[in-house]
Amino acid sequence: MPPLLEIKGLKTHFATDDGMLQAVDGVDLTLNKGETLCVVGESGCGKTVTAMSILKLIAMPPGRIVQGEILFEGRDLVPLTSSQLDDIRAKEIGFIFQEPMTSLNPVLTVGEQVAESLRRHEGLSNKDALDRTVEMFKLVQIPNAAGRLHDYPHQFSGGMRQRVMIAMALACKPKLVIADEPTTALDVTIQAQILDLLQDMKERFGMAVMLITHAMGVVAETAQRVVVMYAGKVVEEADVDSLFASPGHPYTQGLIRSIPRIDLASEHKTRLEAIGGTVPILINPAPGCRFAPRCRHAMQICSEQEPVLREIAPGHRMACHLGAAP
Amino acid sequence: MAGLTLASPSAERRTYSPWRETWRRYRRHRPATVSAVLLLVLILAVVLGPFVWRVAINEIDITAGLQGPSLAHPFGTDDLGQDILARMIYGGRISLAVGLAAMTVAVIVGTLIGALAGMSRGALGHALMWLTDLFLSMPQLPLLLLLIYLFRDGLKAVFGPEGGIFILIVLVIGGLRWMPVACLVRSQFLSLREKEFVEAARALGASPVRQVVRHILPNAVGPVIIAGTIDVAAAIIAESTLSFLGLGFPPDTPTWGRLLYDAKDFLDIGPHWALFPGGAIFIAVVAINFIGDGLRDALDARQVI
Amino acid sequence: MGQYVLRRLLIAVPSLLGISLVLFIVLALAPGDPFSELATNPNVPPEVGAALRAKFGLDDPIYIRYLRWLAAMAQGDWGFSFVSRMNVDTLILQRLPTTLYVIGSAQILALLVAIPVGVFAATRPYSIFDQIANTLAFIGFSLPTFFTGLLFILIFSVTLDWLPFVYSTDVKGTGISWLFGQIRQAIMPVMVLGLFQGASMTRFVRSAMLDVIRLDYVTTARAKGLGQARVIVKHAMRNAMIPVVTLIALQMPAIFGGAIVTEQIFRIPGIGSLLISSILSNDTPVIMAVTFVFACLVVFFNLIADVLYGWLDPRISFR
Amino acid sequence: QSPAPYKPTKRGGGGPLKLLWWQGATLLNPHFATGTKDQDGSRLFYEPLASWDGDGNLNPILAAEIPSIKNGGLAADAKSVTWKIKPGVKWHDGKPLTADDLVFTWEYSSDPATAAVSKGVYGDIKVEKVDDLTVRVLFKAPTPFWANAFVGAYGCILPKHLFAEYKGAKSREAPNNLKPIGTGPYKFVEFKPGDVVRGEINMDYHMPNRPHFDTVEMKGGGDAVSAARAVIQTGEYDFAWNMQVEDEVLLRLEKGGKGKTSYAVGGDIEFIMINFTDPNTEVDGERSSMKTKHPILSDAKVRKALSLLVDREAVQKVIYGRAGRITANYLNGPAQYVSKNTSWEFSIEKANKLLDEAGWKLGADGVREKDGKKLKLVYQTSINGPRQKTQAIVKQACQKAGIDVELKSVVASVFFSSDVANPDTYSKFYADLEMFQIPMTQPDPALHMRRYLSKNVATKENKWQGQNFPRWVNKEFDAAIEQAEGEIDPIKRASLYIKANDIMWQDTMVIPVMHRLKVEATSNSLRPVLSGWSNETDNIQDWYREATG
Amino acid sequence: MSEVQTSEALLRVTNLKKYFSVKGGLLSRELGRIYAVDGVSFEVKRGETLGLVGESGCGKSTTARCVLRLLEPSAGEVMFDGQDVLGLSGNDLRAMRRNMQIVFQDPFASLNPRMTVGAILGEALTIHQLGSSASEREARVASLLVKVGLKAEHMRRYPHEFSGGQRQRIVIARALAVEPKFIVCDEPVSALDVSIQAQVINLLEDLQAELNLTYLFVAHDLSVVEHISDRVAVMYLGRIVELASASDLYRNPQHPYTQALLSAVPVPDPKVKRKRIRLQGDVPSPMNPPQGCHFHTRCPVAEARCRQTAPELKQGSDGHFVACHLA
Ligand SMILES: Nc1ncnc2c1ncn2[C@@H]1O[C@H](COP(=O)(O)OP(=O)(O)OP(=O)(O)O)[C@@H](O)[C@H]1O
Ligand SMILES: Nc1ncnc2c1ncn2[C@@H]1O[C@H](COP(=O)(O)OP(=O)(O)OP(=O)(O)O)[C@@H](O)[C@H]1O
Ligand SMILES: [Mg+2]
Ligand SMILES: [Mg+2]
Repeated sequence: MPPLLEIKGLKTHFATDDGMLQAVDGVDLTLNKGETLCVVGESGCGKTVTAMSILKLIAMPPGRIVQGEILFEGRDLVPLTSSQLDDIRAKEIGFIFQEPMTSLNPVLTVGEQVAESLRRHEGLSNKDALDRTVEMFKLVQIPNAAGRLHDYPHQFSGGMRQRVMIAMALACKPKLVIADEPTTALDVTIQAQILDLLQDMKERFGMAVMLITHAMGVVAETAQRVVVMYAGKVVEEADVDSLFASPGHPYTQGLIRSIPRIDLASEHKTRLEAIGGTVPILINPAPGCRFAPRCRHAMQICSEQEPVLREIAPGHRMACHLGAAP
Repeated sequence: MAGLTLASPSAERRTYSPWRETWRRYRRHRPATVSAVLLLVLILAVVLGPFVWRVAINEIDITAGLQGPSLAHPFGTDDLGQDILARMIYGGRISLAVGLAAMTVAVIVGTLIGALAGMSRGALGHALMWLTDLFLSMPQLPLLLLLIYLFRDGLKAVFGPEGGIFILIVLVIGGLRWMPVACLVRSQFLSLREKEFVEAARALGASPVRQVVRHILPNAVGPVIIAGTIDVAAAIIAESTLSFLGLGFPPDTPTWGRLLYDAKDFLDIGPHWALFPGGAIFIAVVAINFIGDGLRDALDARQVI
Repeated sequence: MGQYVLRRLLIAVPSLLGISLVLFIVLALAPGDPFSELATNPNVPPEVGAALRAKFGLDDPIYIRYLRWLAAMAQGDWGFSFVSRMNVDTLILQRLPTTLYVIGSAQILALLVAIPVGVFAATRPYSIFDQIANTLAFIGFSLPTFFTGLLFILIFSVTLDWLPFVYSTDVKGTGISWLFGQIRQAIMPVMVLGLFQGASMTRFVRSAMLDVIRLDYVTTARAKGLGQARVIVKHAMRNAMIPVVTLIALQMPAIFGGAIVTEQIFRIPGIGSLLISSILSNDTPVIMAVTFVFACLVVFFNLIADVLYGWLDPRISFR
Repeated sequence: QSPAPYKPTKRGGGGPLKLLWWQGATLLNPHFATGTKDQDGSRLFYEPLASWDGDGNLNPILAAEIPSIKNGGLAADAKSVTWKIKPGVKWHDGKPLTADDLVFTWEYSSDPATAAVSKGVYGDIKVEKVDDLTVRVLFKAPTPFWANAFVGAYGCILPKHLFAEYKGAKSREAPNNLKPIGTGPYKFVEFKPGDVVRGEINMDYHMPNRPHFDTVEMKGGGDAVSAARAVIQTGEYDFAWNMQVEDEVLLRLEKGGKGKTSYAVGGDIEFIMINFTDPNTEVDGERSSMKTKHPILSDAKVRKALSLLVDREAVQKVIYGRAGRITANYLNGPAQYVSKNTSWEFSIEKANKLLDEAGWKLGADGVREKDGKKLKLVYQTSINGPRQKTQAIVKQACQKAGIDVELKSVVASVFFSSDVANPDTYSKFYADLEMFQIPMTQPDPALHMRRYLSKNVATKENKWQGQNFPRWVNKEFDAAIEQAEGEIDPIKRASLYIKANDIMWQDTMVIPVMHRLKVEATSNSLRPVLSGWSNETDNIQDWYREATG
Repeated sequence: MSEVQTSEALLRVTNLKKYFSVKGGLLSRELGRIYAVDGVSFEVKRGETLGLVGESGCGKSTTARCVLRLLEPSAGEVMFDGQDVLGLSGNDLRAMRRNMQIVFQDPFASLNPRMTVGAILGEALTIHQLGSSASEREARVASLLVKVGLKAEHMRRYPHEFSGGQRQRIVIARALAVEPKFIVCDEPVSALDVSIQAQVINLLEDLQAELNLTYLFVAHDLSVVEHISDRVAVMYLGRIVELASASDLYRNPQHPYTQALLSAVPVPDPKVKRKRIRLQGDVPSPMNPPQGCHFHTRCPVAEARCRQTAPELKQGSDGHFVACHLA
């Protein structure tokens, strides 16, 4: 059985004033049916661009998928035109965006925004679509669902808006839901609600989830498998337990150790382990490993040769020269 | 001391001050760059023109009336046989000066009022905004006509026939165009004064004047410059429209608008007469608008702040 | 909603008062004499002019005249034209429909040009189409209306002889031929005004669309697989119209200014040409009334813009 | 100039007549008319007893005949005139026209409270009814020019039954101010002030086979050139009024072939007035006061020199063309009043010589000076294309003769206003030279010439309402005019006016520049009847269209 | 509340209130009020770090700004170093400002884009006339830059040439320029990436040790606050609900809100499985906060009295304050 989604060597570049920005520069990942995959990485490392490339939602121009394959149920999406992709969007792959504030159209009622996708993909009449919308609203636990159908987004709180977004993404019962930092803009208590809800929905509909985040805590609590990205590349991929237990890549290690841990609060306070330096610019990056300038263990070879993803343990892959056979 | 060494900012890429950065972006806007050159040429032509083209602007030669372009008269002559090139060089100074001066008036008044309204939270701010709204609803062209009608002779008496009307037209056009600038400056001030860097200055004990002069104004100039360029173009058109309605400069002052007005009845006999000043107005206005457009791209707030 | 409009109207009252005061003072200070035409005629004894001045109270102090004007205005009396010796409101009402017809058609033409072109250009920024549209728009609003007006007359009336350039109030014929005549004679003025407006509007629409298109909710709409056209029309355009409405409202005084010039060129019997002729004949009550009507129209259109704004943007509540 | 005989053989059938007035009529009561545009509009509907033809002769309209000594209409003592009205004339509403209407018109206009512009015509006379169809006009003094009341533009007769209640202070409330009901060839249909006047044929018109046109439309607005275009170039209109446009432009338009220009000779004069008082010295709150003398221009040599510096030929060639005739006379018509004793010349040399003689020496900067004073003059006029060009031409010649001329142009509505508070009016004349046109509204020189009587000087005392703006005082001239005004013998009267004109010329008190003609644009097929002594529509009943254009 | 006061308190805030009026309508009447800070009292001891946590919009930043008088409080008292801050004006206020500085959340908005780093830092010196000559001031600017881990030559650069973390260092340098005793850090690391966040936290800690600084550290991220603070105050809807030493608070949260908050924080360790207290609903609007205890609408254990009376902030064992009827 082929994986639900398989991305091979994806490169998405942006034409900017200063030159080609290699936002995503060789990403490989696979996602199986019913699985939750977390993509983590620093801001700007290309998580969103990777996700958006799947359905060609990036701005083109200036963006362009330069290379790579995106196989969804074995079918390559890259050569498809935007209108061909329209049948897959929302119907097969649902999307939840980061900012619930800005991701809903402020001048349309939330009911309409959910219903229009049902009308488009399920061929429902207006009334049926609205009925289904009410059902979805109930499912995502929006209180007084029927009454709020004709409200506008600004009448909702952040958490409620994100519930609307989830209802919208799940309305057509897609096989895959891509959630791009769905909780970053929310408070912790609301974040917990939304993560719970997502988990709930996943179980109910049996779909696969690709969860993009930069919070290791969220990863630890929700993921089955994790992909760590750095500067447009995948640097490590593993199931969640082995990643936290034995992070291989120096970047992943730094990422895990640089966050203060609340559960260890009772122990004596330790100094945080910071990763020095700053994220590289993705225009004409230097050759070699992109993490090398910040890496504690950087060697000669790191600035010369780009490491490739290799398996270091079953199901655990990493792109680093460290410990590799010379 | 923090036990860290940092890579120098942004690696080895050479970066520039915000103004140079703006200039760099501006130069990439092709039409704007071409327009800047064109405008410069126009300005140089009207400033230096009289030293090169030494024909009197009011030399009448009725035997040579309404001649098309020739070596003796590169832009031809009008019905009295006066050299159109010489007149255009002379009039161009006035037309362009009107545009620039009116813009200056509009920008200064607008910035002052906008800044005051943006900085004061009480009744003054409300009053100023009411005033701005009032002026925005004012029927401008009629008022322009009336004011010019009204004051031209008084000012003429003080500053001479050309100087008086120049001051009047500049003041009136500028005085009726400050409102957009004021609105812009006010909204800039309202947002900038809440910006964290201004608040930081306040926390450091910077006086209100210092906050405005060092922190708010420099960041508000971008949109003002853009509005200013548009004002230059609008003022040039306004002046020519006034001339067209017969209320601009005195008849013997050949501004471009005035030339066009004089030529309008001869459009099919001596098209050159209208074509050159009309073309000059058009080129100046297009060029200025394009420059504004280029500046807008170059100064785009999203990219700088 | 009704309350909201009422409140906006109430806010407009002090503005209109302020405007009327400014206009009145300017007019009162203006030189010239409404009866100057009488003076050039050797047949007319000078006492006639003097008697008329006294009759119309032209020699009273300004504030008395203003208060009198205000009181009359409050009772719906717009004043009396010295030159036509008739009530100003009749004069204006006769001409207002024409002005509104021409300005309205021009505005519709402008919108018809600006919205599709601006939207299309914004969906393909920096494409050939965009650049051509942009350049044309620039040229469009850099050409003064009086100049285009003259050119149009020369080309379409004089050289090609396609269109009449004298605007006639009552067109001969009935039914279709009447309509045809009405449209034919309005083509040039409407084009001159409409294209000038349309040019700057295109720029507004384009930049508003560019701003909106890159917003997250448009991406959301695309992620729903709605199709490009639907995304643009349903999700982007309405939002882009919100700032455009304000900008157009801000342009209103300029639109009326342009109308004055066009009316003058094409002999359109609108209030703009009435204004010019009354300025030239110093018919103060008419000047006052027409400028004031212009101010009212501007305020009125701003009000419409506010209402539209509220309708387009549910975040504005009509409280 | 003799008009072609009237050809149509039946009433109507001429289709529409489309007239273009670049200033539209703003009111339709002829006794309120503020300019010829209003008179022209009213004249479509109202009629006088008689109007002037192109040669300055009377042409009966509502009169049964023109009064003469022979038919007993004119009294021998020249103190009264008796008019007989054509019988059977009906107002448009069907009521008959009677002597009562004439008497009423006189009462209406002469009432100061009516503030009629025709008060000047009717104020000093008396009108009495003789019988239903006869009235007698009585003058206070012998009046050689008797054809003023009930003739021409101010002669239009109002229907008593519609205006009787609106005489005096209530005059502005008359509903028929806007809906004229007259006796004219066209009946009122519609009026939009400043825009359009529309009429339709009056099938009961009192002249046979007239009018020719079924409807008439007088459209207003715009400017003269585009009006000319609409008639001559595109043929949208049949007739356009008062083409004050450079002749060059008209010539060019005529090449289009759809129409042509027509000219009518009257007595309008474009001239430069010379200030005899000092505009730069203020005496008792008044500049250009009679108590002062102009420091430069009171010298006749300088005035002569200035006259020599006006290149009339150039002005005619570039500006007026067919619409202007060069003249040295202030009085240019009718023919019997035109002096042949005058001459003009353009000569910078002679002017230089005269100035040298007058003691003005050329200074280093090319400007003459005398006693440390520069020869500098302010030359004002109203804003108007041809005038500014004339100014430019004069200024250039003056420069060559060492006179520094400062040009000043004032908005017409200010320049010609009677506003006492404004310093720039032509009657205040706070300048050294000023140029404008004085129209001659009737074919008689009396009004035209008496302006310059010493008693008519414009001063602060009479609120500048005197018409003698140059503040010129000449006993000889006064005597000639006064004598002429009481002279009944037409030959002697004419020679007295010629004498007065010659005195003006000898003293160079004005510099006549151009005798201006009325210029009209007409389509090729239209046969209008025009006269330099009347308004364009004064003979509208005789207009027709030739079938083959 | 008298127990809260200790002699070593550098800053003492008593019953601070800040209301924002919402205006609108004709004649801009007051339509309502936002109770942003609704009676907050706390003190910060010399040399300690007091953390202030709470959900978005609960009034943390407003409290911080009122303390610095960047906002005028509606009521209450702020004593700094024995001086009444709210009573100061003119030069006294300016002098006071030398002692208190602020570091903002958004490093991109905190620096004037049109001034060089040197000018930004130099301005602080100029305003307070620190350093007698231009060269002396330049030397001080250089040493400040080095102190925060940048280089002296960065002085001539503009803010847009720096990354977020570097900017935050410049902001800290600016705050340090006037040698303050007390710095308010309003979410100084929230906008930064995790890897950079640690750098800034470490820097702040090092500076505190070296310069004997006192911090009021505002954040919504509990783990960060716990890490850096000596004591932590938890805010909910304009009020402090719990205040205790960091370890005490995390080990032994008393207020149901604090408990829920703590349990909601995801732990970066898949092996740790915790029971989560799920709070229902959203935070009520500060425009019309609920009667009684502000938290009762979401509280899993609320009782009738919670709906009626607002609980006082009462001291429990060793400086652990809670505002709950049930604690
Ligand atoms: N339309 C665009 N034009 C130019 N550059 C772009 C565009 N969209 C994204 N990028 C660049 O691509 C890079 C990757 O961006 P991306 O949004 O994928 O990051 P991310 O990992 O999602 O970060 P975050 O956590 O901040 O959401 C960034 O450097 C960004 O500046
Ligand atoms: N200038 C202001 N005018 C009106 N309301 C304001 C103003 N500043 C803040 N508020 C309101 O006061 C309340 C508290 O705001 P504050 O910024 O203090 O919250 P916060 O705890 O800092 O939140 P965050 O975590 O989002 O920064 C909020 O509801 C906010 O909307
Ligand atoms: Mg992202
Ligand atoms: Mg905050």
